[in-house]
Amino acid sequence: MTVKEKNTPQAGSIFQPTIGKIVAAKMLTAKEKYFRVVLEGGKPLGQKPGQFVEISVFGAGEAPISICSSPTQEDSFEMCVRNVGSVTNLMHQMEAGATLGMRGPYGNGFDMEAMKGHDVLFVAGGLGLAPARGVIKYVLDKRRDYGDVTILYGARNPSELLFKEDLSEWEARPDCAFHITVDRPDDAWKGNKGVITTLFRHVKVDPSKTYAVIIGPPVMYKYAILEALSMGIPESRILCSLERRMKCGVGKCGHCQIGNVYVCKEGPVFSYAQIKRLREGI
Amino acid sequence: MKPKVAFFSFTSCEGCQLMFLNLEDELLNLLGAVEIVKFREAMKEVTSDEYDVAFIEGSITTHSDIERIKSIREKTKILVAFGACATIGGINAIKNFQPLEDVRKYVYGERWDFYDTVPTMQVDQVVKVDAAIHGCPVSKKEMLEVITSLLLGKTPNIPDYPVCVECKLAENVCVFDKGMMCLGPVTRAGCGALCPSYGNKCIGCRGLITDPNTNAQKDLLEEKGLSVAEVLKEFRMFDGLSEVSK
Amino acid sequence: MLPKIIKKDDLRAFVEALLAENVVVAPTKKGIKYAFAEVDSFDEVALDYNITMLSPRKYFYPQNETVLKFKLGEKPSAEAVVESAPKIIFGMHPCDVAATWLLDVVFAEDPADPNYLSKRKKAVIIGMNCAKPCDEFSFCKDMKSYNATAGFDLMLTDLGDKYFVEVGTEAGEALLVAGAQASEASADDLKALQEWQNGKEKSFVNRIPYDTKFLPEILGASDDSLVWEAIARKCLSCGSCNTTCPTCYCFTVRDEVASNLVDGERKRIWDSCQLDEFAEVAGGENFRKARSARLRHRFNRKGKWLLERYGKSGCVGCGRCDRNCLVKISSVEVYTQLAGERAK
Amino acid sequence: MTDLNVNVHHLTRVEGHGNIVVNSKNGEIIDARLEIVESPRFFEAMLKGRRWQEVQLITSRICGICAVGHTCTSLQSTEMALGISLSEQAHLLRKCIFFAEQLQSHILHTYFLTAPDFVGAPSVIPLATAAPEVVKRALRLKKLANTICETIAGRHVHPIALVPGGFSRYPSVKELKALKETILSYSDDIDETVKLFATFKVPEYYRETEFVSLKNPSEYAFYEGDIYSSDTKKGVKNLDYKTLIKEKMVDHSTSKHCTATRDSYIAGALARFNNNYDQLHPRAKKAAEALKIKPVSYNTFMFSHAQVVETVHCFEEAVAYIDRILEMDYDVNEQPAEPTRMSGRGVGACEVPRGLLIHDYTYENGFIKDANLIIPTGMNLANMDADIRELAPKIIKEPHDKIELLMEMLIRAYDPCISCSCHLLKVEFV
Ligand SMILES: Cc1cc2nc3c(=O)[nH]c(=O)nc-3n(C[C@H](O)[C@H](O)[C@H](O)COP(=O)(O)OP(=O)(O)OC[C@H]3O[C@@H](n4cnc5c(N)ncnc54)[C@H](O)[C@@H]3O)c2cc1C
Ligand code: SF4
Ligand code: SF4
Ligand code: SF4
Repeated sequence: MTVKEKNTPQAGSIFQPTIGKIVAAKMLTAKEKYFRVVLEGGKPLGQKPGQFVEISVFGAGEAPISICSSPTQEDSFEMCVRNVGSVTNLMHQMEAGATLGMRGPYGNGFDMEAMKGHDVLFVAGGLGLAPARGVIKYVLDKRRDYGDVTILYGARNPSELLFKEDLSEWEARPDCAFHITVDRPDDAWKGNKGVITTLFRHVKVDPSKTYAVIIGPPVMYKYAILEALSMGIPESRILCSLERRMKCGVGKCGHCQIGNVYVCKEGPVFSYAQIKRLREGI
Repeated sequence: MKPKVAFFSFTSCEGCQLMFLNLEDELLNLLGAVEIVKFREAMKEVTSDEYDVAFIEGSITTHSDIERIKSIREKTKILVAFGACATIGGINAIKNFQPLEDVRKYVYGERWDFYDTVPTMQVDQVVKVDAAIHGCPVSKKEMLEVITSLLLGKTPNIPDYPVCVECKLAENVCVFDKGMMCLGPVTRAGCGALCPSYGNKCIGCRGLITDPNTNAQKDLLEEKGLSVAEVLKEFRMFDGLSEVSK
Repeated sequence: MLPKIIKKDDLRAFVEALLAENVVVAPTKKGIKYAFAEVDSFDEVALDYNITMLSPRKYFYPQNETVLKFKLGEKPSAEAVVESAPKIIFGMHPCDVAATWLLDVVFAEDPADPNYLSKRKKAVIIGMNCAKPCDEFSFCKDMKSYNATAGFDLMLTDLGDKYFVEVGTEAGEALLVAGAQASEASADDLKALQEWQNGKEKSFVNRIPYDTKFLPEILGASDDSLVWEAIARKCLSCGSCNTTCPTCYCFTVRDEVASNLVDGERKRIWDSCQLDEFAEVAGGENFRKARSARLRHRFNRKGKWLLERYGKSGCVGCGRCDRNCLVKISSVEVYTQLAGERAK
Repeated sequence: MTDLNVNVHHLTRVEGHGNIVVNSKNGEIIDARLEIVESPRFFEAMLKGRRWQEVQLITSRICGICAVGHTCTSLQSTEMALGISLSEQAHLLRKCIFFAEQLQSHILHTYFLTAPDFVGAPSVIPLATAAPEVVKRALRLKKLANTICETIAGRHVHPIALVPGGFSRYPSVKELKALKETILSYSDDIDETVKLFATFKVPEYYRETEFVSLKNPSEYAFYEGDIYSSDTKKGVKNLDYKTLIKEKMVDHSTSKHCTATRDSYIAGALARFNNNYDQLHPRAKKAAEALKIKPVSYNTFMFSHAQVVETVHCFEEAVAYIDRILEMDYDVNEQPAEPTRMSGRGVGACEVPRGLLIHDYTYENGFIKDANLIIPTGMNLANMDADIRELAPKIIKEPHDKIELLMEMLIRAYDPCISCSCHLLKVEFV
């Protein structure tokens, strides 16, 4: 008597990447490189702002990377990658024409519907601008759907500023307020100096109709959230995108777990109201 | 251009070089991917005096070793410490715990001063090391991981967790359960827990993990009946140069 | 489905009939311990084993599993690997059955993981009820997993001269029909089972001094407990508690490239939240650098979070974590102390 | 006439570090010797104070090529000192893994280190493209030897399961049966190896000398026997090795020279072949015939041919020993035998690939008090020097590079393992 094969689950491994082609690549700073990727057959990625992809460099592994373009740009998506290890190092050696593997988009992303009609205050620190940029671009592309837009951006020093063309564009736009700061200015720097929280004094928001979108290195959250709270923005409208180690992106590998949530699935975007409850949130 | 690879041997048993030759299934592929320009134990010809990668086996134990390793460092782009002798001093560091003069006299008698020796050093105590392949001897798998990584230009995946992890994955009977001692809980994995898999204790040949709880490990060994001196001796078999052996 | 009876003497014939056409894994002796392994004959089966070093999760979720094969080069390509083969798992104890049930839920959560599910779905589980706790480390009664209510295809209970067979699924029933001299269980047999069960209730004791349904609440209030610091001083961070746990499912992923520098495989390998690197991200930030935070994470996961998320306990009380902890960090003690602290 | 200065610095394709020096003036050799420049390693000092269970872990690290040999010799010494007697199955498995080490080392030496000389290649690497099937065969056979070691003791370089009193893990019957099948499937490669070496032209050379090896009435000795000299035609017991073998210091070497009855002797494959020819497996005797080597051979260049003969012998014996184990009442769960005393002296003597190896330990309360090691290459050093002095005048008229090649071939023939000879022992000045 042989065991009857029971139904096999639908194929479709969670590990199967699709192949994408890099159509543009350039260094933004000494450590960050920009990529524009087109999927096979030119399919749109169909992401929500704030989602990420798992990039595969075969032989080195996978790395979760935020999508830094807006879904309104359908023919391709963009990433900004810092060189820190195996996968990212090999990515840095890739130029236009190279192919890489991709899974996703993953994560919850920002609820752009809920944010409609509200003012938005963006607070981006360092590489946090990469995920933030996708949301900013989306809001600016759908400008009429949202209220006042304020962008605060901080970097350690002027040479680490990302997306300089976008920065000048935002600066020039009449329909959004833009403030920038560096911790350690060089001689040519004329703008604000100091950590990002020093920018808050330039900002006036109406807390009753504002969403704060905060993305940056772990240390930044605590202080930026405090500022937002002191402005009177309710906890449920302070949104953060968290970074955790991730090996699968789909809520199985356990690495990104905080309490009973998986950052890759229920996040990476959380409101402060949610984070507060998770002890290791920030 | 194929990368130029050279092998050098210092104070060692040359077992790690033999492990390279023991890559019987992979050797021909590797010889196709790299140009071996110097390998004294296996070849007479020396085709280049500049290397992309130099594999260094053995510890530094004499004044002339120090000069030689420095000159190799100048000639190579990447220097790989190859095996426990090179990465952590290994067996050779046992002699450091006795006065060197006594050691020389015990072994060479009246002619002791004829033999140059300095306290055993691991390679990175003398020159910069770019990558390390652990183990006494190195494991084939890790050797391949490092070599293929160097060829692909990526950082090799070297575990930084204890041997116990691999030992449990192999479903071995823990040697503590058999009344023996084991250094697995503080020793870097990557060997597949080979020694416990063959019924023996982990002797710590791959060196310590980055953040070992050595106090807990010492307590554990003492609780199982070793004296403080014997606990130290366990660590000093291979890890004589590390903090925990002091 | 109606329960059946297999006579003691017929068990050999039953297992041999299974062996004739199937891959059968069963508890076997390994040195001074036990391990599930593929068997070729009934004699290799250690029927009276207490507990295996690893649970049979290794058959659904192998320690080291290839999930992708790829080729490097100008045009890299990659194809996911989902492999499974039918198997009979003979002799699983109720705690391992319960643990498997949790894993079933975890891996089925959207997006479902076919690497696990395909292997799981092709396996038939023949359980073996236990009359007494494995040893002093078991706390399955506290975790309410010492009796299996579901999650098996067949469950055997040793009633002395015969096995009482609960039938959990049709697949299980089919095996019985084809391979065993099984008869219908009579009213007497049911009574005998009830008596056996009464005896079992007595031989299993509670070790945690409160109902573990309060465990999530107790853990929820214990984030700042001193217990975490105290056990952290002893903890080796060796990961043995996780790697031997039947419900742990965290993994890491590694790429390996062959010496021809063209062919490669992506592997998923069991990981442990007690290891230093587990929660480290680029830039050196480690969200659980302190051993105490890692331990708190483990106990919360086992006693609270998985239950909240999946509706099934992350701990089945098999005691493998405590049994394998070289420095005697004990779940039972931790849970007891946490409650004691609160009482103060 | 030009003066000649041959100085082969850091001799290649040998294990360890040595230099050959030949100087002549007006056609007269004024100096010819082998210098050993390997860094001293002080093993005897490292062993002092070590617990009986871990001694073999350290001594294995004397030499990666003869790791099994060092481990077993070390265990023999410990077991003799502490009165531990092996079970029959442990004994047979120890012998079996010895065959694998001979195989591994002889294949490495003959194919990788000496064959290039015979075909005029600088190393085995160009042969990988010129004669890939030969190199692949060598790799296959090397792998076979490693597979045997892995099955029996976990690995070849620093074996794991070899412990005092037996094995920390025994291979299962299933593994042993599979191993036997694997070994048998390489039979053709063994024949091809003999054929290949039969085509090599060996330089003419003759110098009478003494041969020292183990000798055992019941078998071609590797693992145990008396220490036998071809001069005295007598054997001495392990404990009495000093009555036959003397050691002395020389200026040009960090390794000590050994003598027995005369100024120098040969240990290793050639000595074993000459002393124990009668006990070779019939297939090995046939190989000897094909290779045109007969006892007593005084041609040092014949070393590698003797190794090929032994390769055939070990191949056959490995299978025979596995059969013997499979036929006996074999217990995979057997535990290592325990010591019956904690103090005493023991001497282990084995034939490792390069020749006779002696470990001499004195234990006190389970810890080493005194250790003495005599390593095969050390035994051959005096004979190497003598051979250099004998050969140099005969070839002095040859071109410089020919002299260099012949000198290197001569030394390489011995398969010297210089790293392990450089431990040196306590010197007794007589
Ligand atoms: C949701 C999310 C979005 C991200 N977006 C971006 C982005 O837009 N641009 C960008 O440059 N980086 C981003 N990161 C970080 C990026 O994933 C890591 O830098 C990358 O995984 C490192 O991989 P590696 O192979 O290059 O480094 P490795 O060689 O693997 O390791 C280098 C360092 O990275 C850490 N690390 C390893 N794996 C991970 C992981 N899976 N997640 C986080 N850290 C890890 C290691 O602890 C180590 O400190 C994001 C991370 C997350 C979780
Ligand atoms: S690390 Fe061990 S095997 Fe390698 S050379 Fe040193 S002693 Fe030999
Ligand atoms: S045998 Fe050693 S390595 Fe294995 S689990 Fe036990 S302590 Fe850890
Ligand atoms: S088994 Fe014990 S020592 Fe090891 S990580 Fe778990 S709690 Fe710590």
